[in-house]
Parts: sequence; structure tokens; C-alpha cells
Amino acid sequence: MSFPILSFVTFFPVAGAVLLIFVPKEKTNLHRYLALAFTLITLVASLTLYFHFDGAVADPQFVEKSGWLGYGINYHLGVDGISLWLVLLTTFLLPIAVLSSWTSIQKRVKEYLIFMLLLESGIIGVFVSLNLFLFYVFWEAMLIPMYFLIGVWGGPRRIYATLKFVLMTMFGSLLMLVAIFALYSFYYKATGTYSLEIFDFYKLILNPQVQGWLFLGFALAFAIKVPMFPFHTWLPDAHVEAPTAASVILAAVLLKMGTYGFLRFALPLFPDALERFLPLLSILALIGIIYGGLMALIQKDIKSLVAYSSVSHMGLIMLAVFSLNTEGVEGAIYQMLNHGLSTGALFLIVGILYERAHTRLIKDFGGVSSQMPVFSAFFLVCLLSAVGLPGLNGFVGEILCLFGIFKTSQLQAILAVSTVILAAAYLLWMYQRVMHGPITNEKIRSFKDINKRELGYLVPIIIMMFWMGIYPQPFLRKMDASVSRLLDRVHNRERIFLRETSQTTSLKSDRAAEAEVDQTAKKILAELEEKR
Amino acid sequence: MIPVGYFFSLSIVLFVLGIIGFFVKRDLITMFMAVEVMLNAANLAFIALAKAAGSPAGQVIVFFVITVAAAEAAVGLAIILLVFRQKKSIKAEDMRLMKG
Amino acid sequence: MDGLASLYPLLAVVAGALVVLLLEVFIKKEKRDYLGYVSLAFLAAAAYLTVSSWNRELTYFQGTLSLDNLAIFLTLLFSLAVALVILLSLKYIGQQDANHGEIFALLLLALSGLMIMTSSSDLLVIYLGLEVLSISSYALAGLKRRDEKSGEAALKYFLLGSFASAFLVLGLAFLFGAARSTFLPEIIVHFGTAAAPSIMGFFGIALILVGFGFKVAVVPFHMWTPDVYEGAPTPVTAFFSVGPKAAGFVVLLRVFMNFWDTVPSSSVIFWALWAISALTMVVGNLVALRQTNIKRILAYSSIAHAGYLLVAILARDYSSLVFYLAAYLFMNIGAFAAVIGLSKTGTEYLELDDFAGIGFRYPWIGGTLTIFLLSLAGFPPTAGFLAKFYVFSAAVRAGLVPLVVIGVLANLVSVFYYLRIVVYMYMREPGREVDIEIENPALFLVLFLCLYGVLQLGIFPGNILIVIKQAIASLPVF
Amino acid sequence: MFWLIPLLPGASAFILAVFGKWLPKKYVSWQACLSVFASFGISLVSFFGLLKVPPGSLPVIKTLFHWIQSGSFNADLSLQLDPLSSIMTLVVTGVGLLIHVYSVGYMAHDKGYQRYFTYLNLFTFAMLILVMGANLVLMFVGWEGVGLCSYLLIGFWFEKHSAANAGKKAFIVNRIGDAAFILGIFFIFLIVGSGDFRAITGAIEGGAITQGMATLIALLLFAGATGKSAQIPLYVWLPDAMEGPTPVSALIHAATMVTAGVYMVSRMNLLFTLSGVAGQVVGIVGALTAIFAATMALTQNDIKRVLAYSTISQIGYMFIGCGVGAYAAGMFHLFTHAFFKSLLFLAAGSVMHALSGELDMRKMGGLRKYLPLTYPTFLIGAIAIAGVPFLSGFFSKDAILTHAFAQGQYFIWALGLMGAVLTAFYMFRLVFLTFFGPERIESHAKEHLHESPRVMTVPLVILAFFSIIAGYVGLPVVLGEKANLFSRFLDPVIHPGPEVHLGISTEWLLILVSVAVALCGIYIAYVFYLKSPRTPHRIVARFPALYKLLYNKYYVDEVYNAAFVKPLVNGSQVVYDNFDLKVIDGTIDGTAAATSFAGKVLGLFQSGLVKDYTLVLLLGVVIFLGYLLF
Repeated sequence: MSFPILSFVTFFPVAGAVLLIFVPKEKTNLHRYLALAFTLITLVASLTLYFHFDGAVADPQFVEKSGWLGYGINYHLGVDGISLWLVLLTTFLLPIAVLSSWTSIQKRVKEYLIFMLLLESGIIGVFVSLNLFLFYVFWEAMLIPMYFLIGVWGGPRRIYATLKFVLMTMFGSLLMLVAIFALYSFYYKATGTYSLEIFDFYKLILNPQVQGWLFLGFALAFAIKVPMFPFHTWLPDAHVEAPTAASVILAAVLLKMGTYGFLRFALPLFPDALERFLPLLSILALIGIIYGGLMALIQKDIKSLVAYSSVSHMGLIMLAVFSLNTEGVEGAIYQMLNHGLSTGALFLIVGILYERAHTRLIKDFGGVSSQMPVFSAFFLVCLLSAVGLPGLNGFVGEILCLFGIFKTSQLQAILAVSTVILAAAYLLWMYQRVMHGPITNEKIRSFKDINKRELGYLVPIIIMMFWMGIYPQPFLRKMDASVSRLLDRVHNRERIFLRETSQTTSLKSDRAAEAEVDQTAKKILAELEEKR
Repeated sequence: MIPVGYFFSLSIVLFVLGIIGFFVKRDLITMFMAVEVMLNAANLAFIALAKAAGSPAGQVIVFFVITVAAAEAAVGLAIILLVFRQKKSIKAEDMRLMKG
Repeated sequence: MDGLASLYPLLAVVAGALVVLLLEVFIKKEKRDYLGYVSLAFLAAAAYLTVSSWNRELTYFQGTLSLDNLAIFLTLLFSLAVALVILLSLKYIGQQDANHGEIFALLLLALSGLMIMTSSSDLLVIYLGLEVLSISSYALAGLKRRDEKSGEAALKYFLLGSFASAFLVLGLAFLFGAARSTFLPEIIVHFGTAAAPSIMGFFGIALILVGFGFKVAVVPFHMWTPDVYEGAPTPVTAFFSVGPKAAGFVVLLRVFMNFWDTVPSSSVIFWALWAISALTMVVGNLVALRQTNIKRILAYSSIAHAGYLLVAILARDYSSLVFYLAAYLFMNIGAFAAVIGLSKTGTEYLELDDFAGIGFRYPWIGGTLTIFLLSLAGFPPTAGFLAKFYVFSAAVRAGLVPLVVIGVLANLVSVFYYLRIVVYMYMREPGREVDIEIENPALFLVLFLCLYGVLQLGIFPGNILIVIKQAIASLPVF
Repeated sequence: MFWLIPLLPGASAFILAVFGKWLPKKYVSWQACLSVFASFGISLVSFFGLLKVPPGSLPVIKTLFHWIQSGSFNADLSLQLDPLSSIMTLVVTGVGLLIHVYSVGYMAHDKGYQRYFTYLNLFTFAMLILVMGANLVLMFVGWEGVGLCSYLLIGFWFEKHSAANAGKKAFIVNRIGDAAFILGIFFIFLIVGSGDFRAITGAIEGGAITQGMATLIALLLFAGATGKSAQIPLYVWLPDAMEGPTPVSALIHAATMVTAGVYMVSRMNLLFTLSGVAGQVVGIVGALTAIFAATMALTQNDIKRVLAYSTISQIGYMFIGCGVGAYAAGMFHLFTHAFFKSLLFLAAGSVMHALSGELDMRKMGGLRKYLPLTYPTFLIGAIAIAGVPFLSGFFSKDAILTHAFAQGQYFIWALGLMGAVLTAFYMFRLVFLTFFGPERIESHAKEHLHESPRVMTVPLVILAFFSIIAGYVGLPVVLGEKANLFSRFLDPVIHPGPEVHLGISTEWLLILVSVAVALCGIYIAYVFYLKSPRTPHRIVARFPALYKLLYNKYYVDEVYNAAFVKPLVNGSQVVYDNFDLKVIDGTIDGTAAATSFAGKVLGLFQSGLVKDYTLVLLLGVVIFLGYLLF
């Protein structure tokens, strides 16, 4: 691909943001249309990624590599089966987010949209960068626009929420930075050259003890981001205080960086340490599922209910990732997309309610669906997608995740299946208290049903939900190669190591060759071990 | 011939005296004079060590230090004057406008 | 080769100072900023002269004053810093009645002190440069005559400064006793030969470190910094936070350049410095949490940055040290420039509550200050991040992982108080009525120069890195 | 083209859902009924087509496309037709059609008319998918689909708080069953490698599944079935489901959805027979539920609640059939039950319609004069369900009991008989209280007491007709070896177990016993409610506790609430307040407070006095030099 499509998709929103700076403040509608135009163009550009993406190739495609600061820091972009869908999810949701904040954001529209665009390129950058330095730059740079979005346009406790969000994420990512430095120096000691490329680090053989520490550094940063069980308290605060569009992006995409981080970095880089920490991580994910579900049951505010439901869903995704088999990992990736769509849609819907009632407490609502029938239909569909009803996208992802978990350990699956019950319980109970029953307070009588604009951004999500529920083939087939390469790398590292360093070229293809290959690999690894 | 050690230990004693003087005295000028004592003690150490090393370069350095001390005294006293005009007092305890 | 040429930049600066002093007598009060332009002209001349002597290895006074590439790079850095400070103070002195011509002369003299310090590897000459710098700094600190805080700041700086320089001289004496010379390479070679430096030698080095530690404001010797930074006029504080600190670190660089490898039991000093660095990073950041005055916050932040610079020295990666100094210059002066921007005749808005809601009312000043703060906090797209990245990655490569972890956690604490300023600016409703005089072209020039510096160093530092690497390579290695 | 059967109602549901608001009522009712009629036609055609197909290549499978494929988990969207599923399609579309027609009248003046028919069509679509799914995952899709439609239809009048609550309760209880169902599916995937029924039967015959594993899977699947078919542990949602419109109760909670569990068990009959123990469990649970629900039905005063409990008890009978290995008998009872139970519900609906919403039996009586059509059809239904000979109920219930007896399950057989007595009793208690005896109708309901319109009564008549003749399809074996067409038709799917032959005489004896039981139940009801209406009050007076217990349905709802719902909600509230807010947030805010406190402490040194500063400096120097010395 001569045209640097990935750089275009990543930096086009930034160009949009810069252009917006020079547009005078008063023309708010012009800002909105421009921002919408930029996000839509990015979406179209990213769609070309989908069409030209070849599912059979495991290595990253559309690779763009050029030197930047020397010493191993170079500008290296690439997309593979795992990150392709997350980029598309981002570009798909951004125009919807911009459209949804058309009327809800009235003060300082210009800065709001600038931060939205910067946020988009920050997120895409994280998913496409293959150089650890570039990854870290985008990983931190993305925090700044989110910090402002929550901090300036948020609710009453926004300052506490946004500082808590930034500081907890920073805590994790700074320790990850130290782990990156360690990798950087180990590679330098092992090979004498500087490199921060992920694929060079994949070849790095570290002794398990060191791997343990590095794994912890990475895993902590991603666990906070996911958020996994003990580190989840920033999520409800951030969601309750963030404006609608910001919490849509926060829930739909930012949480996926954590899981993406595990898949891209923590799992393949440190397989031995992974085996050591697997039981602990699985237990945490399991607790996350049940704990998130139970907490969601008793929330008073719809947004924090949906936030805790995200904790539960992400717990399921993580448990599926830790099952380390094809169904589990592909199910997890697919469930990431579903969670992005369904939770994003739920936040949009809460935004619609908030725009009319200026409150999010469940007790202030009651009997809304008699006033807003179409809205209640849309709300129900999104809800059922989150519950995982067959025919909608949630089911496909959930059943694959659960089957993946089941193949690894039946006990975990039995506990994880409780998410099926809990999700139905808290979501339907909330839906019943908000929508059904007689109209409680008089304000609800004045609610108007969904207007054209709101339809404009809900319908595409609903269509996607049905499409991904009924015909998931195109999505799954693009992931197979990369997922099998990832699992290969985690389970039998030697063969990958040899094939990539291609030291023994002429290999017989039968059983004996396989064994002999493993032997030579072990011998070479042993040598490398003492040399250090 | 007085061995070099005596000069050297004298200068250390003088230096410590200067420090003690700096902490004991309450008004600024005497505190500044204590610092001058410390500087001269260092000079003495210089001369003692230069004599031990037998190279004239040591003594030359002393002149540099003395000139620097003189310049410092000029600017220092001007500052103390400035502070006195502002606060009408040169007691060290009164200089606590900024803290925390 | 000897040659008067190596003295030209120094002469130009000193001549400039004298000319400005003379002119001040003839010029009436209002046209004081002409003096500023004259001093800028002299600065430009000095800069041109330094550049023209790039890697010509000029030395003078029997090699004690050598204008090698490192000294040239730093002299350029300092003259840039002083030029920016002069531009900042053009309007400032009129506003805050610090309106007497000496500020330009004193700045130029302080610059000459800096140049002497950085371009010499003879401890005595370094000491002289240090004293020239310190004395002009004491005077600079006390410039606002009618403001008690300024007087007190000058006094504290003077007393503590002279107290520390006494220790420095004592250290010199000990070193002279131990190594019979004040010329650094000879001292290090001498220490290298003996089995281990005598106790007097170690004492000498220790006291030298105390003297420069004071100047660079590392923790046990940092007590003066907050009060002096708060009391001194803000452009002068900007100069203090960049000039003396950078010069101090260059001297430490020259001292430790070959110290670690040649001197046998140097690990003793290594662990002492390790402790100081850790202490500086932690205390500097922690105390900053509680401050409400913007200048005190920036003072503690500069202390914390001294800690990060010490890590660079321990990691023996001097090019990252110099790069950090360059990035630090732009970030800090930019931040102070924005603080200066937020003032009107007679009153400076320094308390955090004054900052409430100004982010949106004055977008340019608010925006640039946010970027500088983010850079100080080490957020990626800025120079601050890249500088910290180099320093910490070098430290990890040198095996100082625990120190890096402390540094990283201290940095996390710093993120909080930097972002707290941004919270006041953007996320709090404006409390008191804050109106500032906007039209100050010089200030906006400085703001944009620093902004350009922070972003350029952050994203495409390419060529600056090569220059630094060349400068470090030119230093003698033995 | 049998795969068109589910798609037609599905398409009509989609059209109504999207364009419903703008379509006139007339068009909506026509489109809904026509689509179900068309699929009924096709299922009839394919039923007869099936007769010609040789048994060997029986499950005619049509794969539309590969649905989910990832690693070893693959589920295709493929529909299959074999005797079992074709019978179910006939039942679903047949009874469904009649109920669609009936609800045109019943819901005529309801404002959610389009929405109602959308949900009804969607339900038919989901039920047909469940029945015709060729693999377990697709069956599960239908399984959850019907759960959703029952949620939507029960909570149809969502303004009513009780309706919304009942809907939610139904969905969640079903989900509990579904969770077990999913686990069962996973176990099968693990062992058999795929979810297709052919693969599963092949694996069982090939002996791939051990007996222990078969029991585990069977029990898990049965747990899912109890949720859906409202058996002992998870039946609580069905009585509340009566909040929905009556045709809904007829279609979903009588004829089709609740029988899904029975269909699933018979579909997986090889598994249940292989595991023996599971069959036993099914039988016992079925028997217990039959008795348990029957007792509760005795004291109910709301017609629909009585019918609901009677449904639970009748499904109990079906599970007895499956439990003892007589899957054909169970299916046969399902077949006949669909007719007379939906007839009873629709008749109750038309009674309610006539009395403008009154359901309480104590406010009825002597209605036979006013409802000339509803009364006889209701009576036929009651007679059929009571098990009086020559009507369908008798044949199917008798088949089950004889098989239970033949298999030597005397305990289950005894429970079945007692259940039959109670069934006869409460059915006729219902009949006598509503249609006979003194008129206790309130005045305002009395004025416009009218017979339901023809569109409602015609389906009643048709259903009554079927309730009578449906029995003759599966005559007891005593009347002739070939008599039982029904079970022979099902043979290719349900492999007949060892045929235990009782002597002819015992067969007749059993028949006589069940007939006697039914008649005596009817007589007792007659004595209680017509001859001397005082007797029920005297009995209640003598056993007040027992009556209260029955009336409050053994307080099962309250027990569940107290045992599961309350502790879960309050527990998580406690955990949230203490753990989430105090412990986790506590540690985070705590560390923040600690750092800022440390800052304050360190700040104290900054006292402003020059001497303190120099003191600190001096301390630094002294420590440094001291360190160098040691």
C-alpha cells in the first residue's frame, strides 16, 4: 500500500483538531459539522483497511516503518487480526459520539470537539503502534484529552473523578514504563543493539524470575485499565461524572486498551511468568464477573449501574483471554466489540434520558415507556444485547468466551455462567424500574420521544448489533491467523523462536522433525541462557 | 618549626568556631562576620597545605579567596542595609515572612 | 591552542554589562527598555562569537579556560536563557516597580559567571565563576526595593550562599592538600594512581559536592530555594531556576565524567549521591503537594528536577543529562513566562485561587502554561517526557532499577500537583475578578519560543541530539 | 422447503415491528394470522411428505449458513425435520393459528395492538426455531427467544406494576435454567465435538459417552428444562405469568413454550435412557410437581391461576412419561394437552371478556345461561383434562400411567393416580363455581354480560373438536397392536425401549382404575360445590392451617425471596458500602492523604528562619562526612 493509510487514519483527527483551533468560537454549528466530517472521513478511511486486510496472514499488515529518534525508537505502525477490529470500533463510535453531543454540550463546544478529535487519534495510535516507545507515547497522550473531557464538562464531582482516573492509570503505566526500560536494556545486553520493537522483544529469552517482575509491571498497568477486580473503583466515578459522549468512548474503547495490552504484550512477551500468575489472574477475573454483577444490582444511578456491568463484562473477557485457547481468545476479542457497542449504546440512551430529565437516579424515573415507546424499544434491544440474548451480538461473544473458559477449567465456567443470570437480573430490574410501571413523577409526562438526530446515531449501532449477532463470520475469520500465532507464541515458544530466527532452515516435515526442532531450539536457548 | 598539622587543626577549629558563631549570634551583621571567619579559616588551611605541599600555587589561591570575600562583603552589607531600611530591624528572627 | 579568541564571548558579555551600566545614567526613566535592547545586542554578539569557535579547542590561561564544544553549547543555552529573561523583564520591571537599569547589567554579569564556570576545568576558576554568579544573583534577588519579600529573599540567599561557599573553599583546600593541584584532570589522575584517595581527598570531594549541591539545590541543601524563588522578581526567579542549576550540573558532569571509572573506591561517593538523588526526588515532589503559591510550586518542582538530573549523572549518560537541561530550560522559562503574563500593574496573581477559570478567559496563556506543566509532568508528546525517557532508560541500563522506581513514583506525585494547577485553570468557576494586561509582545514571543522548544525537542529533537553527542564526545577521556 | 416454516412468522414479525405503527389494525391482524396459517400449511405438507421418506435418511436437514465457527466450536444455522419436530410444528402452528384468530377479537380495542401481534409472531418464530433446530446451540437460540417473548408478552401491559414484575421474574427464572442448559451444551461439545443431534446420537450409540457423564449432562439439561417448563424448583414464574393477556397464557403458558422442556428431553431421549438415573430423577420430579401443583390448584379463586397450576401439574405428567422411558406417551400427552389446555384458557378468556375483566370465581356462578357457546366448550375441555374416557385426556394420561406401572414405578404411578383425582376435582370445582350454582355476579358486570364475538368462539369450537378426537390417534395397545399410530410415527426418533407387556387383563384393570379415579374426583367436586355448598367451609374450618398453607402456595415465593433475592440484594449493598467504598476507595484515598500529610510534615522544616535552613544544611554536611568516615 503506497498511501500510508495507517498514518492517515491516526493523524487525520489531529489535523481536524488543529483546523478547529482556527475556526472562531461563535460558529458552534460549524465546529460540530467539521468535527463530524473529520470523524466520518476517518471512518471511511479505516473501512478501506477492512477491505484490503487479508485474514490468512498472521503478521501485521499495512506496516509503515521509518526511523525517528534513533536508538531503537522508530515510527512503526501495523495492524493485525487483533487490533484491526479495535481500530474500526473506535472510528465507528467517534462520529456517533460527536453526533450525540450535538445538543448536550452547550458551553465551550470548540474545545470539547478538539479534545474529542485528539482523543480519537490517541486511541487509534495505541492500537496501531508496534514500537513500544510509540505505543507508550500514545498510551499516555490519550490521557490528556480524556482528563479534560471529564474534568471540564463533567458532573459535580468531576475533579475528584478525573484526577482519580488519571492518577490510577498513570500509576500503572509508569511502572509499565520501568518494565519497558528493563526490556530495552535486556535486549541491548543480549544483542548489543538498541531496539524497542515488539517483534524483537518477542525473540528475547528471559529467565522466568525476571520475566515475573516484568510481567507484573505490564499486567498491573493493563489490569488497572481493564479494570480488573481490585482496581475498578475509578470506573464508576469516571462514568458518573463524564459527559455522555466521553463516557461512551471511555466504556466502549478505553477499557479495551487493557485487554489489547494483555493480548499484545503481557501474554506473548512473558509466557513462563504468565503460567505462574495465571491462577491468580483468573481468580481476579472471576471475582470481577460476580462482584461487578452484584454491585450493579444495587446501584442507585443508572450510569454507575452500567459501569459496574462493564466491570462484570470485562471480567468475563479477561477470563476468556486467560483460558488461552482459540475459542476463548477469539470470543474475548469478539466480546470486546460487542461490549463496546452495547455499553456504548446504553450510555447513549442514558444520555438521552439525562438530556430530558437532568437526573440519572433510577428512583426519579418510572413509566417512561408509555411516553417514549420508540425509545423504550431501542433501550430494550441494547439491553438485550448486553444481556447476551441470542440473535444479537452479545450472545455470540458470550458463548464463545464461556466455551473457551469451559475448555480450560469446568469450575471457572460454572461460576462464570452466573454472569448470564446476573446480567439479566440487574439490567431487567433497572429497565423495569425506569421504563415500566405507572408514571411516577409528573416531569416524565413532558418527555418527547426520540428525535431524528438521536435516531441517527442509535440506528447504526442497532444494525451492527443484529449483523454481528446473525452473521459473525466476516469478523471471526479475520482474527484466526493472528490469534493462532499469538497462542502458538504463548504455548510453544521454541518453535516460533526457531522459525523466526530461521536458524535451522531445512526442516523435514514429519513427526521426527518436529521433535528434533524442539531439541535444537532447547539447546540454542540453553546456550543463550548461560551466555548472559 | 611548627609542624603543618598544628596550622591545619587550628584552621579546623577556627572553621567550627565560625559555624558556632553563625548560629549563636542573633543579628545579621555578626552572623555575616562569622561567615567571614569561616572563610579565613579556609584560607589558613590553604596556606598550611600549600606549605606542606611546598608549591607556591596554594598561596596564590588565598589572594583570590580574599578578593572574593571582599566583594561578597560589599554586596552582603548592602543587602543587610536594604533589609534594615525595610524592616527597621536586623534580627534574624524577624526574617520569617515566607515559610511552608 | 591558546588564543585570545576564546575570551571574546566573555569579553563581549562583560563589556555589554558595563555599557548598560553607563547608559543607565543618561537614559530617562521611561525609556529603560532601550537598555534591554542594547543588552540583547551584546548577547547576540557574544553568541555569534561562541558559535564561530565551535570545535577549535581554544584554551586560555594555560588551559584552565577551555572553550570546548560542551562549553560552547552550554554558553549558547545560557545566553538564550538570559535573552528570554531579559525579554520577560522588559515590561515586568515597569509594572512591578523594579524599574532600575541594573537588572540587565546584573543579568549579563551573572551570565559571564556562568560562562566562566562551564568553560573551565580548573576548580579555582570554577569557584571564581561561581562567586561572580552568586554575588550578582544576590543583588538580582533584592531588586524590588520596596517589597519586603524581595529583600528577605536576597538576604537569605546571601547568608546561605556565603555559608555554603565557605564549605566550598574548605573543600578546595582539602583537595589541594590531597592532590597538590586544583586542575581537575590532574586531581582525578592523581586519585586514580593511589590505591584509594586519602580521607582528606574524600573530604575535599564531599565538601565540593556540598558547595555545588547548594547551588544546584539538591535536598539537604535546598532550603533556600522556595523562599528565594518566591521573593525574587519572577523573571529573576526564572533565571535562577535555569542558569545556576544548569551550570552546577555541568561542573558536576566535568567532575564525575571520568571519576567513576578511574578512582578506585568511588562507589562510596556513588551511594551517597544515590541517596541524595532519591531524597531530592521524593522530598521535592512531596512538599510541592501542599503549596498554594505558584512560584513555590515551581521552586519545589525545580528541586525535584535536580533529583532527576542527578539520576542522569549516576547513570553515566551525560548526553541525556545535557538534553534534559535543554528541555528543562524551555519548560521552566515557559512556565514562568506564563506566570508573568498573569499580572497587571502593581499586582501579580500568584495564588492558586487567582488561577480559577483563567484557562478559558485567556486561552493563549492558559494553553501554553498547560503544555509546559504537562511537559514538566512528563506527558509524552512533550520534551519533558523524552528527556525523562532518556535519563531513566540510561539509569535502568546502568542497573539503577530501584532508583528509577522511586523516580517514577515521585513523578506520579508531581503529576498530581501539576494537574492541580490545570484543574484550577479550567475546571473551577472563576472566583475573584482577575483582569490582566494582555498586550505584552515580548512575553508572547518568549511564550512561543519556549512552546516551539518544548514541542520540537519533544517530537523531532534529531539534530539537537547529534550536537549534544558531538559535544560530549569532545570531552577528554582518560 | 420445510425451512420456510419458521421464516414466515419471523418475516411478518419483522415487518410489523418496523412498520407496525403506520399499518391499520385490519391489515396487521390479517398479515399475522396469514403468516401463521401459511406456515401451518407448509408444516402439514411436510408432515405428509415425511411419511413417504424412508426412515433411514430421516432427519431431513437444510443448512442455511455457518453461523459461529471458531476453533472447535461450530454452530450452523441448520433446520431439520423429523417426526418429532414435525409433530411439534403442527402443534405450534395449529394451536398458534387458532390463538392468533382468537386474539384478533380479544385484543380488538387494545392500543398496543400492533405491538401485541409483533410479539406473538416473534414467539411463533422463536418456538419454531427451537423445535426445528438441528443443533443444540440453535435450539438454545429458540429457547432464549421464547423466553424473551414470554417476558415481552407477560409484561405487555407494562403500566401495571404487577405485570412488569411478573415479566422480569419470568425472564430471570428462565435464565437460571438457561445457565444450566449452557453448561450441558458445553459438556456435550467437549465430548462429542459438535452440537448436531445426529453427531450426538452417533456418539451415544458409539459408546463415546460414559454413563456417569451422560447422567451429568442429562441432569444439567433437565435443570434447564425445569426452568422453561416450570417444574419443581423453578415453577414460581408461571402463576405470576397470568398477568399477561389470556391468549398469551393459552399459547405460551399452556400449549407451546412450557412444553419445550418435554420436547428437549424426548429429543435427547437416548441420553436419558443411557443414564438411567437421570430418567428416574425426571420421573420423580415430574410426579412430585404433578401432585404439588394439583394441591395448590385446589384453593385458588382466580380461574387463570387454577389453570396455570393445572398446566404445571399436567407437564409433570409428561415428565413422568419421559422419566419412565415412555417418551412417545409423554409427547402424546403434550399433543393432547396442547388442545384442551389452550381451549380451557381461551374459554376462561372469553368468560373474562364477558364479565369485562372479572376473574374471581367467587363473583361468578350460573353463567351457563348467558354463555351458550363458551360453556359447552369449557365443559368439554374440563372433561378431557379430567381423564374421562372417550376424550383425548384419558388416552394420553392413561398411556403414561400404564407405562409407569409397566416399568414397575409403582410410587410414581400412585402419585399419578392421586394427581388425576385432584385434577378432576379442581377442574370441576372450577366448572361448577363459574357455570352452575347461584349467580354472584356484581351488578355492573351483569348489565353488559354478553357472549364473545364469533371470531373468539369459532376457535373454541375447533379446539373442542380436536380435544375430543385428538385422543384416537394413540389408542392404548390393548385395543390392538397397530392402534397406537402416534408412537409408531415417532419410532425412528424415539428408539422404543424394551417393550414390557402386561397381560391384557391388567391393561384393562388399569384403564378401569383411571376411569374410576376420574369419575370419583368429579363426584366429590359435585358434592362439595353443588349438592351441599356448606361442606367446603366446614372442612376449611376443621383444617384452617392446611387451607392457609395451600392458599398461600406453601409460601414458596416468600421462601425464595427470603432465601435468595433478599440476601443477595442486601448482601451486595453491605459489601458495596463497606468493601467497595471503604476498603478499596479507602486505600486509594488513604495513600493520597498519606502522601499529602508527608508533604505537610516535610514542609514544617521550611520555617522561614535562616538559621533553620543553615542547620539543615549543616546536618547534611555532617551526615555526608560522617558517612565517608565509616
